[in-house]
Amino acid sequence: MKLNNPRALEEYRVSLPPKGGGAPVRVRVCAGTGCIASGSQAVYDAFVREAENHGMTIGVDFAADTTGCHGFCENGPIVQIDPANIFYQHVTPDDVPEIFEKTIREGESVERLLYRDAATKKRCKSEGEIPFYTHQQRIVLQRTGHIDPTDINDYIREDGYSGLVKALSFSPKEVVDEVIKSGLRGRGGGGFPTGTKWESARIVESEKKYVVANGDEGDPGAFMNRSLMEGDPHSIIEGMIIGAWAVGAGNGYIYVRDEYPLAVSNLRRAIVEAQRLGLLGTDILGSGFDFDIEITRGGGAFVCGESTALMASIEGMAGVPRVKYIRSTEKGLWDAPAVLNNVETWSDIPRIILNGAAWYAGIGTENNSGTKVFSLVGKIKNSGLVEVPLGTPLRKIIFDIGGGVMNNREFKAVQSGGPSGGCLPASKLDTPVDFDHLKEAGAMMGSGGLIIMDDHTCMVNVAQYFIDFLVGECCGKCTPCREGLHAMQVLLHGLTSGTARPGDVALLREIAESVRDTSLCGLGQTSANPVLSTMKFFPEEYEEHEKEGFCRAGVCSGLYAVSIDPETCTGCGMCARVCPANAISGEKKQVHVVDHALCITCGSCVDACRFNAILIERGNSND
Amino acid sequence: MNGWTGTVLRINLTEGTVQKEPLRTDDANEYIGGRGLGSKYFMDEVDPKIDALGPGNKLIYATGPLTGTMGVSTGRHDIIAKGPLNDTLAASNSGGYFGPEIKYAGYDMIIFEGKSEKPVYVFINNGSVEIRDASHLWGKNVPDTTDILLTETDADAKVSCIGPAGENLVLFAAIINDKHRAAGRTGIGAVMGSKNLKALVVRGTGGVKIADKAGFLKAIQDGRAKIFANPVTSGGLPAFGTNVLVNIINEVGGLPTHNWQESYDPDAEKISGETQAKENLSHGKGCAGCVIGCGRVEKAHGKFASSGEGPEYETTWAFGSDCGVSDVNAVLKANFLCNELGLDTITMGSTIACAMELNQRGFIDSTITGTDLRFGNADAMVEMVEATAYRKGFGNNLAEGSYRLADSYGHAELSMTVKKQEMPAYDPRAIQGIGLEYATSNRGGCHVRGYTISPEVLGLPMKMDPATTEGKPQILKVFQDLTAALSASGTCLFTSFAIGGDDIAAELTAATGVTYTADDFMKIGERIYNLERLFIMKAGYTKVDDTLPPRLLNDPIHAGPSKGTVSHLTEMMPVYYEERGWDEDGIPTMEKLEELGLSAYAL
Amino acid sequence: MTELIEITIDGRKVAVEKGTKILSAAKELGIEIPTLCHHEALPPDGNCRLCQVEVVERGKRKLAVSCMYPVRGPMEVFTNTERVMDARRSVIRLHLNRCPQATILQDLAREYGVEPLDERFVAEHDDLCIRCGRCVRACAALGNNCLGFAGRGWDRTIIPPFDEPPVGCLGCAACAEVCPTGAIKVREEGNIREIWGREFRLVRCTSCGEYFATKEQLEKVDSCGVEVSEICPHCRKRDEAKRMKIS
Amino acid sequence: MLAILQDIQEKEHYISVDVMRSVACYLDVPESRVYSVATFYKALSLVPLGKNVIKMCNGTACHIRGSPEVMKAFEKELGIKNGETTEDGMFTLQTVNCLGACALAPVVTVNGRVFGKVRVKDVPCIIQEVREDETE
Amino acid sequence: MDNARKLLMIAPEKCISCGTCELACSLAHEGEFRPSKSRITVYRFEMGVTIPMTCFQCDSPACVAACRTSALVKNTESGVVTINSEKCIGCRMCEMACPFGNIAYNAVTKTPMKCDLCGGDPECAKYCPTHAIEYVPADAAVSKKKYEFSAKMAAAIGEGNK
Repeated sequence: MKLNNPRALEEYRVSLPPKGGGAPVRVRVCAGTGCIASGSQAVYDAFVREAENHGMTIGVDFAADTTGCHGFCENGPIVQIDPANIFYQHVTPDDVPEIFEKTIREGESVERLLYRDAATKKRCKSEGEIPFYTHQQRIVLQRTGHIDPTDINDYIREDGYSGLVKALSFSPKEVVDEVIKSGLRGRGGGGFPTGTKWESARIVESEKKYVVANGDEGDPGAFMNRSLMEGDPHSIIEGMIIGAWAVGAGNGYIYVRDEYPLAVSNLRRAIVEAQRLGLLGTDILGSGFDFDIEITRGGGAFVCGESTALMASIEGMAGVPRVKYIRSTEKGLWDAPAVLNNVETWSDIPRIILNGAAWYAGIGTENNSGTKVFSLVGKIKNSGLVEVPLGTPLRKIIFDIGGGVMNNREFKAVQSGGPSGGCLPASKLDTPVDFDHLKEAGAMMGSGGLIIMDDHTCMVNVAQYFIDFLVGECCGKCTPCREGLHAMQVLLHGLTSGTARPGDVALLREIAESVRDTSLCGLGQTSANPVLSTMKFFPEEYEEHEKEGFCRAGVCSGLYAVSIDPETCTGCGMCARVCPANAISGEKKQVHVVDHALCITCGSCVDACRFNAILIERGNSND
Repeated sequence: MNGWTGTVLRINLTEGTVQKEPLRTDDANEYIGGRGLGSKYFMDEVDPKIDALGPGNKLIYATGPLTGTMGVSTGRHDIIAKGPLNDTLAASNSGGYFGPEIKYAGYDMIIFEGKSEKPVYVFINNGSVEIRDASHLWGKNVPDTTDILLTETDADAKVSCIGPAGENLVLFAAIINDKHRAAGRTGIGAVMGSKNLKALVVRGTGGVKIADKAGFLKAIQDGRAKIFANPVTSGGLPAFGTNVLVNIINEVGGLPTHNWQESYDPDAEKISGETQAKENLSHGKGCAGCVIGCGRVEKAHGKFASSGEGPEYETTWAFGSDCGVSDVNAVLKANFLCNELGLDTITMGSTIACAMELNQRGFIDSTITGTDLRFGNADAMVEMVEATAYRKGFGNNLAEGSYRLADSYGHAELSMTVKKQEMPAYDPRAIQGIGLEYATSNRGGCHVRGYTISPEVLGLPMKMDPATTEGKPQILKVFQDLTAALSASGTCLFTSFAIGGDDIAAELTAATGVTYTADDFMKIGERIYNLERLFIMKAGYTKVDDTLPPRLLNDPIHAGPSKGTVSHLTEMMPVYYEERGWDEDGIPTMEKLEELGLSAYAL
Repeated sequence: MTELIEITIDGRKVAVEKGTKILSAAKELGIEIPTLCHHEALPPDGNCRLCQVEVVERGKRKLAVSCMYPVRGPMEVFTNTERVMDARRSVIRLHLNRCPQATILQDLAREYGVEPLDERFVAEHDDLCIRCGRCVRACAALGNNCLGFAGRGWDRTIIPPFDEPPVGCLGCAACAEVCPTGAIKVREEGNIREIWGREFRLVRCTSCGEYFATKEQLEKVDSCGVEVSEICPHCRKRDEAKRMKIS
Repeated sequence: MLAILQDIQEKEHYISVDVMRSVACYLDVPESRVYSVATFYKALSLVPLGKNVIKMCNGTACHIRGSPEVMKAFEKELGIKNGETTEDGMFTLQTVNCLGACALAPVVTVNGRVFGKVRVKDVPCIIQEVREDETE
Repeated sequence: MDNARKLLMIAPEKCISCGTCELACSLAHEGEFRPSKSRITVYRFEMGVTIPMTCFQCDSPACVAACRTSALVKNTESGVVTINSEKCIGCRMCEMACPFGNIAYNAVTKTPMKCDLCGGDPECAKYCPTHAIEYVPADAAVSKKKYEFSAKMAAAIGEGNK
């Protein structure tokens, strides 16, 4: 069936049966990658089986859906029951009969499956009560977790493609102006005004133009794009159609990271469905406008997140960046103008058009309008996806939404912006999270990864981790990045292994600065950020590594000694159990001791101790 | 380095070793190169009393800093050795394209030492030097040898080799390069033969750098302008070659005829340059970088049909007037044969002429010579050339040169030689200055050590009366010194008709970056001349040998324009010695030697 | 007529066509900017990072690689500020880590007063390849595409496909000719030329007998619509002279 | 081109030289370009991979939560290093940069199946599980 | 503008084979006297026949056809086949292509060497002592001579290839 005009779409929307076929009970099982990993498929199957056991007719008396990611992955599998609006976490198939008995039959909640707020110790019945959600403002993630991403009708029911209808009633110039007015800035990290980018592509005369969605979420520790592509693929597609209309593009590409197979399959399905309804293809909704989208899978190369590398990859070449003195909006894909935006940016578009630029500009702060999705991970209690208006302070995200540092350790730093970003210390916790303030503070927005580090995180080791990562991911085209990262790697490994020479830290800084100043692409230029930002905020740790061979975080093997604080040790025996070298001994409930002759300074005990009783001291335990 | 390449190649044929050594720059500054520097090296390394055909003699190919440049006709090289004909220090000068090739290969000089056990040739391909077997070439004449070598080495290489004459140690064998250009005099071809060295093949693709490009171009443009404005260098020589002199010298009554019994040849016109230009000339030719083009490519017709390059005026005279031959084709044929077989044409012609006079006077006859050596017998003359090279029959006697030939029959006075080397085609009875040149030339009978013909006959740079002795010792010294320095630079003697020491000094200065004034230049010439003088005196010559055959001193010319004159050598000699700063025994004074920096070589 | 734009480089004015790269514009003024990866015959790549200059455009001052930065409007360029020199120095030093033996880098290091880093940073002491890809681009310019980059990052190398002797190679050695560091080895002995692990039998001049070209080279010339002979250029010239002599 | 190679990789578990040659021929692009692409992307392997590909996530979250220790355990258990394949061709061990399941860090995937919050002690179990699946 | 065109006319009969042209050429182009790197080569044959050989600046040059990087260009105005050595990648295709062997590749300077008419004032003609090489306007007579010569050459080549 093809929808030949906007009215046909509206008629189609109205004609759709209600969600779940109007069944009185609806179960939504999260089928995001996280929850699937935690076994959500089995939970879903159990529900269906159990419903049949209870003699319910699926689709009439009972409906079960799989949805996209709820963003609260750490606590998966997550199940929501409607209309009772109950939110269960850590659900296993074994819990399903009980849920049927108590919740579905009797409308009561199963207490132990409810989220318990660590601060108030209160059980939260619904999503709305969980602090993790209450402090968020979900616009981009509004549908994920609620709709079935494999069903276009779910999307259309929730105003899907209305933005497109409205956009097609505007002239391209008007669409661009609307986006400019909204103040939307690129969600991929650069923060370039989206409307301005569109405008520069729109005014170029060219037979061919392209729009491209960057779904090559390469930053380790970030997965908001994955959730979006898996959970709400149509919003991206709709945004791209609107963008294509605005700039005059006939073809679109969604470049999806190779590691996200579910995102690929959901997007693929979404494209087919959109084509089926005539929302993609020729003469979209009778407007005379032709546009179609293809998916390109990445090949496992971080650098392809860089716009020119990504385009090279789409063109079928190695993903090597080009010098960008001529913008992609003039000469991008196959030398034709191309508008490349992050999938999240595209996803914002339909709502901006539908609700108006003013509405969007009203969210967030001046020059940083709208919301942004972050993936909050690391040593944090509530890992997951967080969407907040720009300008929200870091502290609020980490402590109010994220619940603070895991195991009640001391907060040390938050790494934002992926490998290109930087680490901010506790003193910067009140920084409002937006493009400009993060940059000013010495980090960057990046695609939105926030990695929380506690006091047992060695900042030199973190820098080394990122540099190791970047050495492996550097494309190797330009000299500073290729040779400089390698030199930095040599120096960092020296620091973390205690073989540094005097002056190495200064040399590291010098090389890092030159890599920053002279590299070819954005990735190369920012590749030194992990080093430079940790050096800026934690200079003492570098000093100690170079001069004293000491790692205060107890991470760098051989650069510290451990002992157990008799005051705080509870004698729980956790440390002794995890010690691979059997270097810790002690009676239950008695203070434990470390045998320095046996200790290999692996740090297992440090991580394991929940009472902060393991003390990190200078000197090598092997001495 | 500029001008010079800075490298000297030393090849020991006894040991089969090759050595590259840096050029001694101090010596190079004071002796320039070519004849000067080569002689300096030779003097330092070789005992003047050495046997010229023994392994102790050395053979030095020497170029000048201007060789291979665009200097005014500077394509020349010298070959220095002790000459077997008369034990003088020979610096035999040759043109063609060989000298520049040595430079392009990267060397200023190539010194051959010792003696190879078997016939060999040396192939220098830029930096690489190979001593190769030459048994397949032994016995071959110059063109065949050259062609074979070009095939087996490099088509673009240049070849300098000996013919059968050199192999057979004919005492006046020449070394021939580029098939037609001879380093002829004093018999250095025999030295090469004595070393079992058949040929030197050189391929050079390098370049010669100069210090001051603009200055150099200015200097050569000035020099070239003078050459183009001069009637000899821009008229006579290009049109008729040196044969332009046949008629001119005959007109002054100075063209020795019938072994110098006469000094006027009534048949001279038949062999003159004008005749050759009409009958025989195919093409004019120049050596490398030449702006004059006196070289002749000619054809002989009739029964002497043959072709090749030359003859020069002296050759035309030696095989023509001196032998009483007026068939130009025979003259050409004899000349071509000399080039092919590797013989010095002046000595060859003169020796045959001497034999003819011996025959005329009945001291020898056909039973000895095996042919009718009558003056004017062109066939016999041509036959004798070939016989000499192979030392066949009477040719074996001729191969020793006219002095030993005449002496062997008790009539040394019939050998028209000075210091055992045959005098060329200018009669000192008619042209006084050239007699002094013959008598004092450091390599015996020779015109090219101080070509006084230029002022005495051609009026260049100023006209002097050939019949008088006045001013001749003085002008001779200037010419001798100028010629020595000029050869040392790599410049052709013929440029001196038009340009002088100042011109060449300017070229040298711009090329090398070492400042040479005209005075410096002449002083260098004088230094070279005195060095050579010391060599021959150490080799055994004394003032007694600074003389002319008695015929020239005593017998007045019978007929022709100079009828009745004799050479007034004895008048000029003391003046000359004094002019030179030599004592009355013709020995350079210590004062002079010190002035020239030669005191170390004092007798 | 293409549009001319006047820009200032090191205080001197020059008018260049729109789109001209800064490197070329500077050359017009006789200002030499060092570069390793740039070659006039090949598309610029901007990878060696040596040709950096400072550009002031629309009030913004930034470092830019001059081989790729197009002149599109009025701008001021500085080729020898301290910042530029620092950038060049650091780039030279990093290059030197990879190829301590490359004379061109040693010369640059001397010129710019760069001390190489210590031995910890050098991977292979005799590596001469700076990964500039001039060879790759040269081979592509010839239409052969026998060379390419393989791998990435620190391990990026330039090799023929599959690390096998390249099939389409002409043996012309243009790759070696354009290589700034002499990293590409060509061995020629007798009738064999070896490059990239492939041996070429050389064609023998039918006149002088010298080996002068590969069969593939001659075929390539032939494919340009030019008739070729198996006479070496040297002999061809001599033969031509001979013919002139006859005619 | 990348898509074609990825499909082949999925089917044959590696990209052979012959395959690269045919791809170049099929697409009419130089072999050097195919080779360049094939060696650039980590998703493609030029050597045959094991039947079971174990991918250890080394994203930041996983790294911070101990993935290096888990990796060491895998290496010890299988007797191979990162990037290698066991002699029997059963297992290939790789690290990947973030599987995007950071909340479950450290994460391991085996043939695409995700294992979250993996601890060192879980490693033998995971391998055992795969072996059992294999024998079924 | 054909009137502006000038070309080198070589008269072998006037040539004395001194090679001054080679010297002048190499000095101008290489800064030293080096006949092996001259753009004009003097071939000396028996009987004094000497042919100075240099680029004919062909109307449809094979070298230009073979050049893949436009380092060699036929200048439509002057008629000169010029080299931009900076654009040369050293493939030596031009050298192989020229039917007359008039281009040689200089591996040291990494430049093909061919006659460029010294930018309009050829040194060889300037210094030739006998005017065997002259730089003359390409008027009708000269063109005719050149045309005849080319025709002869073509015929000779045709024969050579048989």
